[in-house]
Amino acid sequence: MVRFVLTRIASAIPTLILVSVAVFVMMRFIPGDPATLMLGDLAQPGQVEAMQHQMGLDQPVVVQYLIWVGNVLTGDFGHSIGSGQEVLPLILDRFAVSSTIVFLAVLVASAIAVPAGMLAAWKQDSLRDIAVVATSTFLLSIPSFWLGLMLMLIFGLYLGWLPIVGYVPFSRDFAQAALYVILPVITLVLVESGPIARMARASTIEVARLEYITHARAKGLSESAVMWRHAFKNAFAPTLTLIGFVLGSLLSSIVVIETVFTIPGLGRLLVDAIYARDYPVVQGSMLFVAFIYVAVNLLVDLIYPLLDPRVTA
Amino acid sequence: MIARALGRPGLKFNAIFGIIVTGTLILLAVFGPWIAPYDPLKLDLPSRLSGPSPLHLLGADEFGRDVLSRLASGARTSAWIAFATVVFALITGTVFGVLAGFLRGWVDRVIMMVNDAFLAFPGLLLALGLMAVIGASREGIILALGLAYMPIVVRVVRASVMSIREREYVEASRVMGNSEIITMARHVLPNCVAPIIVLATTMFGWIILSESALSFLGLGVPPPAPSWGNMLSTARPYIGQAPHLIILPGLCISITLLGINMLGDAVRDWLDPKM
Amino acid sequence: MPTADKNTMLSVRNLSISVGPSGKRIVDELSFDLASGDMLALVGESGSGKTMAARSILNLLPAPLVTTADSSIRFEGQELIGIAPKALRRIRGAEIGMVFQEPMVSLNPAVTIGEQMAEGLRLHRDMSRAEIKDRSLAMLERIQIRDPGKCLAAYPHEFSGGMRQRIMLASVMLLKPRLLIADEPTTALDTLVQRDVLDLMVELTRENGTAVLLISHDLGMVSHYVNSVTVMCEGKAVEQGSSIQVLHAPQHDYTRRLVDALPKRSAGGSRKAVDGPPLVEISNVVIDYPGRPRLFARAERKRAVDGVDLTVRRGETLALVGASGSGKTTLGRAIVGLVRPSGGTISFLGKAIANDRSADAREQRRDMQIVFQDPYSSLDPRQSIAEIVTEPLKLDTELDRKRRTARMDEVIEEVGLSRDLLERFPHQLSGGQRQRVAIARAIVRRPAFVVADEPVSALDMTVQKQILLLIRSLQERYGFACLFVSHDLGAVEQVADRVAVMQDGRIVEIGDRDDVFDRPRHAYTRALLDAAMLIDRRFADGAGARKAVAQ
Amino acid sequence: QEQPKTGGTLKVRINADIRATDGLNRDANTDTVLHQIFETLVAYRADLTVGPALAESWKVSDDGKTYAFTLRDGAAFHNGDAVTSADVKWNWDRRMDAANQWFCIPFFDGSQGLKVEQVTTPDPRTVVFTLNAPNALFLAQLANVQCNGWVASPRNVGADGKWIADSAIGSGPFKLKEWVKGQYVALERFADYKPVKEAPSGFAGSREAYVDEVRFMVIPDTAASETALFAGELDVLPDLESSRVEEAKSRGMTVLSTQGLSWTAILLQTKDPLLSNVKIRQALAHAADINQIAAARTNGVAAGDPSAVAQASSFFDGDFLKWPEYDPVKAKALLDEAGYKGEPIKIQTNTRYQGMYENAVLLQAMLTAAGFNAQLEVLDWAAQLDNYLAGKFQIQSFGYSARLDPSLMYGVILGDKATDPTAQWDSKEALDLYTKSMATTDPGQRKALFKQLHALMAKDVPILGLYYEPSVDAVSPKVKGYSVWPAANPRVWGVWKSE
Ligand SMILES: Nc1ncnc2c1ncn2[C@@H]1O[C@H](COP(=O)(O)OP(=O)(O)OP(=O)(O)O)[C@@H](O)[C@H]1O
Ligand SMILES: Nc1ncnc2c1ncn2[C@@H]1O[C@H](COP(=O)(O)OP(=O)(O)OP(=O)(O)O)[C@@H](O)[C@H]1O
Ligand SMILES: [Mg+2]
Ligand SMILES: [Mg+2]
Ligand code: NI
Repeated sequence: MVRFVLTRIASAIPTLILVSVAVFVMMRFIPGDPATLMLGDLAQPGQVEAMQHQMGLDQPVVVQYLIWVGNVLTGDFGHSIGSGQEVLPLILDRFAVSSTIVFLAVLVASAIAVPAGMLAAWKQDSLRDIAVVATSTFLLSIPSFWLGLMLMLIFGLYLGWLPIVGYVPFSRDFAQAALYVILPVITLVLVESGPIARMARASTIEVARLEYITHARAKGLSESAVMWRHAFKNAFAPTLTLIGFVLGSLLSSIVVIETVFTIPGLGRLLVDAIYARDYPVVQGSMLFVAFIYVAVNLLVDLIYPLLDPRVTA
Repeated sequence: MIARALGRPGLKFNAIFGIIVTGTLILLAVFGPWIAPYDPLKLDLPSRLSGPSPLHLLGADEFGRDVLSRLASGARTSAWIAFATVVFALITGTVFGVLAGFLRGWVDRVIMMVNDAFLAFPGLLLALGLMAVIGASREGIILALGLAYMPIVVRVVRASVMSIREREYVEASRVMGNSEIITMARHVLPNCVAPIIVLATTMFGWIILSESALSFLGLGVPPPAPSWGNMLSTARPYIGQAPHLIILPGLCISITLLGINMLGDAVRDWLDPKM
Repeated sequence: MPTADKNTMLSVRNLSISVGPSGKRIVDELSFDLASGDMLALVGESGSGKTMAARSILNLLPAPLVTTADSSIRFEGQELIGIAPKALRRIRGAEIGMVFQEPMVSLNPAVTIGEQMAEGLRLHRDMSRAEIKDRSLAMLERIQIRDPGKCLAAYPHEFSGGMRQRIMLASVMLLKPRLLIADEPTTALDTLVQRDVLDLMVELTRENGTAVLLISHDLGMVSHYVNSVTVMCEGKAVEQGSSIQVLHAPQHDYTRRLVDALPKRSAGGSRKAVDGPPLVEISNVVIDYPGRPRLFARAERKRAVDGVDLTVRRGETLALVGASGSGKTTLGRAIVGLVRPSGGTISFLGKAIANDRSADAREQRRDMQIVFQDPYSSLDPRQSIAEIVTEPLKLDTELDRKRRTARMDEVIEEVGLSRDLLERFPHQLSGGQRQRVAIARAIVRRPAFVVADEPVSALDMTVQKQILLLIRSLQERYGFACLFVSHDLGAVEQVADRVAVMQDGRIVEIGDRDDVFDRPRHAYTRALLDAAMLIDRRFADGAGARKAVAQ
Repeated sequence: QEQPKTGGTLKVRINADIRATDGLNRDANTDTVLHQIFETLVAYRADLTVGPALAESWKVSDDGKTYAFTLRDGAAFHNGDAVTSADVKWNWDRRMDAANQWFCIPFFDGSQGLKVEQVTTPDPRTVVFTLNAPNALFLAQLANVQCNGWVASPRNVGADGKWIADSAIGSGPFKLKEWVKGQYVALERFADYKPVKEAPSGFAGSREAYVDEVRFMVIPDTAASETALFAGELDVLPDLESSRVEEAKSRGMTVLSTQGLSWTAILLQTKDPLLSNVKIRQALAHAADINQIAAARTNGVAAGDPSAVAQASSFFDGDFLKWPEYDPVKAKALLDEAGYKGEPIKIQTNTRYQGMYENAVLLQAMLTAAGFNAQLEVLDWAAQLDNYLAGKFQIQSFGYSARLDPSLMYGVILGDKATDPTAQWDSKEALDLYTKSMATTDPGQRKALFKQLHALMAKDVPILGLYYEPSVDAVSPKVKGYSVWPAANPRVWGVWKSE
């Protein structure tokens, strides 16, 4: 077990190196730099160069990269060019926000969509099934930001039930925090339930065709016992992979929702940093996102054998 | 599926709906410019933000440009981008997926390492970077989205190649004396086609979504050329004043996706030997 | 038509099963009775509806299949068709136990054996945890599972097919049901284990007065264990009666064909014409499978073949028999180059070929072919039969399209396939036809050597016989050599010139067919043969069978 | 007129978090927030003249070379320390230290003419600046909003000589309460604030505050911030898009607007082979209907203004509107004359600033109508800025930051393109006029100089001025006493909330 985890982490190192190099090169490739942006049309002759020198941007890219990697290895991710904040605490701060929303959303979406998909599959072509299939296909077809805007319009603006912008950490005021995350979480839940329900349904149909399900019935088990005790684990295994994928990709694509609802999350941090050419923040958060992606995959791989003992971790 | 409840016979409901929607999309993409009443870029400042009227059937946008014409022209943009991206991602993804899955060993390891790096790399930054390097253009988006979706294709193809290469008919081909390349081309690839086609239809929908999300963040199709996504994003400030500007492109995206998803379902059922 | 008497437990009347309410009939007006403590066999060709008839008793028909309105299934006086779900669940498992045809897929891969065994007991019998565990352990011991304690905590994939089949049986019999339905319960087992399992079943029947409905294609086994037989053909019961009666004096045409198809030793014994030069020489071959990577320990390699020496001469048939998992398939695959030996040499026509992947070696390998154990999975589902059969010919650049077609036609005819199958795809053929396509593909280039891995195990008697005859006749015509891998001694007896017996990766005995069958030297060979004799020989010898029934 | 009352919290939108509290690392949001906490010696009034702030009065010597400022009576820092002339000098020296990279150093070190030779502190309430020569812009530069040349307590700096992170001890009407990064900056009323006598105007005059707390909310998304305003979660939304005025009004918001100082212009690369031809530039000027663009973009709030002198400026009069009139036919004729054969002309723009984008779209349509082959090239803002700094463009849709004096604006566009690629207008004659306009302190003379400059520009067409971005703010109806001014930075003093 320990060995497995260690080798998996070790095998992720080249991936992380590749990502960091790509980010570094790409950021330096894109026209515009932080010094220019900071001074804008107010720049006096020579000031941009002076600032670039101060930021160390006049050195060769390879040297810049090596310095950065050296610092990262000692745990120093540098300081944001824009705000001067330390990058790592900044990232962790923002990640706490994004992950709260993403995990909450994925949890709720799974809790709703997995049973819905399985119940639908259990009685294929029943009214229940049609309802689930139609709903999930429909949800699958709505752009998340559009849905977010519409929800915001209805519940925030017209009905005035929920706050629209901002975020309160759960650690500060639980009730307030809950109010603020409702809309973004609901948006994500609606958008992500579609694929999860469909996956749960498809894999349950696959499993329901198998002989051991019939065999469980032949033992005299009730339908619900057959479903939960025999079908669930087997059907949930592929769904888990999808949920892991959703989790991993959401952490990098949540920026759209964060934009709509003005949530100070990791996605916004990254995008704003890209626009502001805040190199240390971009590099740090990209590395972090890649790391999280690897970690989520590892987690899925570790849980998988519990569901399907044929697969050893 | 739904049709089964609605009482067959004939084609299933989802297939019919999917074909109609996709057909309309293709027609719009091909004949859009002839159908549209105006040039989608023509300004008409007096009509700015006006709702549906005889002059502008579906209203006009913040520059008084005809929304109907822009939607039609946007269909072409969206469809072309989605199509080109799917083709790009499929071809590159299949090549790498087959190589990795069939040859295994270090080829597999290297491809999968790069692939994982791609997967872990937010597509957004990729899009921004490429756009900055290539210049804001459709080609940039196609490349960016293509590179973002390629790793998924690589994974799916590799997985099915790996399961197929263990089948006995592949071994039979080897015993017959066929070289690895012939075995791959004649026995492995054709049997991966089903999952790839299913993935392609699903991806088509994802890409339309991603393009609109990119445009929403200001990284998509460079204006003034309309795409549904950038129409949505530029219309955002007018959500209260001219709701049709935001509802119409949103509806176009949703209906198209619904059609494509249903078509995808139909294709899946059709390719599934057990149904 | 049988009539129900007082101690009838199961009484099936006019059972008809159709695809959908008005579709084609899979089972047509089937009627039979079964008394407690009795055994009834359903026999018949593949696809005749045996399994579906059995499933309908527990109301477990797969989706589009339904029983027709006038069917009736009475169990201890209670009508089972249209019974309320709750009452049905009380009967399932507790009163009627069922063992399914495919042991590989009948156990839930995600649930431990212990849990799957305990489930029924917990549901139907009022027992404490400890009691349940004790009972399970005792049962596992009886079916000869080594280390039953460990077995309870293990998952199905950790067992071989034969073991899984026994575990299935155990989990059903654990509840001591009044009626046991066993669908081909021994297909994955070698003769030795097969006998043990059936003996156990009989024993339980005696102990508990359980009635058994046995489904099998193996007439030898049926004749040995079962009192009454119903023969099915295309959904209809074509003949019913006591097993002795039916099998020894078949009335119906179809039954007669079935019985005639039983393998018998070809007259004349081993052919002497096979003393040619060695074609394939195997010396001291060792084959290891890399084990699963373990979490803490290093991967345990699994030795499948352990130092085998073997020679196959031109034109002869060497049969390789032995227990399931003894390494037969592995050896065959190694010869054609699909598995790399980790030691020893394999030479073909005097040239060492193992571990050689060069184009040269490929060229040479074209002269030897393999017919896989499972023909279905060895045929590309996307190729038509014509494409499959002509594909090997494409490697011959000298052959143009016309000559290829001519060659194909020839081979198709030789294996007895009709020409209108050529445009079909593998899934549109029956098992026997697929097997013949696989053989056609193997011989289309006229190879010098063919490995035939269990070419008949999946087939019913009539088809089996055709295939065996085909191999024999092709061999006479082309003189190719054949390594015939099988666990079916009857089939071996019919086609082999020489026989090699494998046990745990080693060859324990090798010799002329008659020598091995009549004068076995190794204890394992003797045990194998004894077990087979018990079943097959007694049937061949009518008096023995009658004696067995009388007991 | 309602009586001001104290109390309550005012929520004001900023579209990005502030960068720092030291005034060196700055942007527009940072300026806005910090100017509520800190005070410059002098500050702009709403009419763009310079008025008192931390200094209640000042005296200029007859030779125009020394300025003696008297600090406001009772001025104190938020930590209770009195503000002394020594603090002023300390701040000045710190700012002028090259190591701190204050971007306004060139305004005062002689590199652009003006040089502060000496700062002395004869008594605690008097500070004297000595210049190398009389200069019209000295006070204006001291008041420069973007320079953040305010006076902070020396306690903001630690023993290591570095600004203590997030420290903000100023002398303004509000003190920093809490800065939750990425979310909001909260200020609270400084109870001991003693305002000057002069009535509030712009950043100058009395800064008496009424609300207890001000929260600058970081809301990057425009649509979200409007929604928040309409839903009552926000009180002040500065910089409302002009096109959104109707909508805001219809929802009961108070919309305030005034002429602005940010010049919105189309940059023309006069070194480009095509655009170096003055006929083509003139054709461009004839093809663009700047009044229509201004009307469409600002909803009629601002009129077209092709000159570097803003309508809000006291120097402005009708002469500054003289410009090649809108005449597509003439444009076509000029094009033919110049031998234009439909070579493509790229207009660079970005979607970060909606105004720049919309101007580009409108211009493209007009140019196309006049026979140009104009194409849009939409870039990332940072990339466009890079091109601006390097002079890499044919046409660029651009907007200048607010310059509070016409000389400053001319200073930006004038220059030698060989050494300064950001210069748009490379003309010896114009440069001389510009230099004169700075050395002259008499307003009448300066105005005449500006007129000459503009006449030259109308002939040369080195840049196509469109209009000055008006300041349009929307406030919730509960907010009273709020006003807008040309410099656009919101002020939260003098504001109270009703009910
Ligand atoms: N789900 C189904 N839908 C339609 N037809 C089916 C289905 N399942 C089985 N059949 C058909 O029913 C017939 C009887 O099948 P059944 O499994 O009972 O045969 P069997 O006698 O058990 O054969 P075998 O010896 O091969 O097990 C076959 O022709 C089969 O093709
Ligand atoms: N791919 C594999 N990986 C690991 N072990 C394997 C693999 N294939 C076979 N084995 C093991 O090797 C041994 C020999 O298997 P083989 O398939 O040769 O048996 P067999 O004699 O053909 O049996 P059967 O009669 O059941 O077909 C068995 O113990 C089996 O579990
Ligand atoms: Mg069967
Ligand atoms: Mg085998
Ligand atoms: Ni058999």
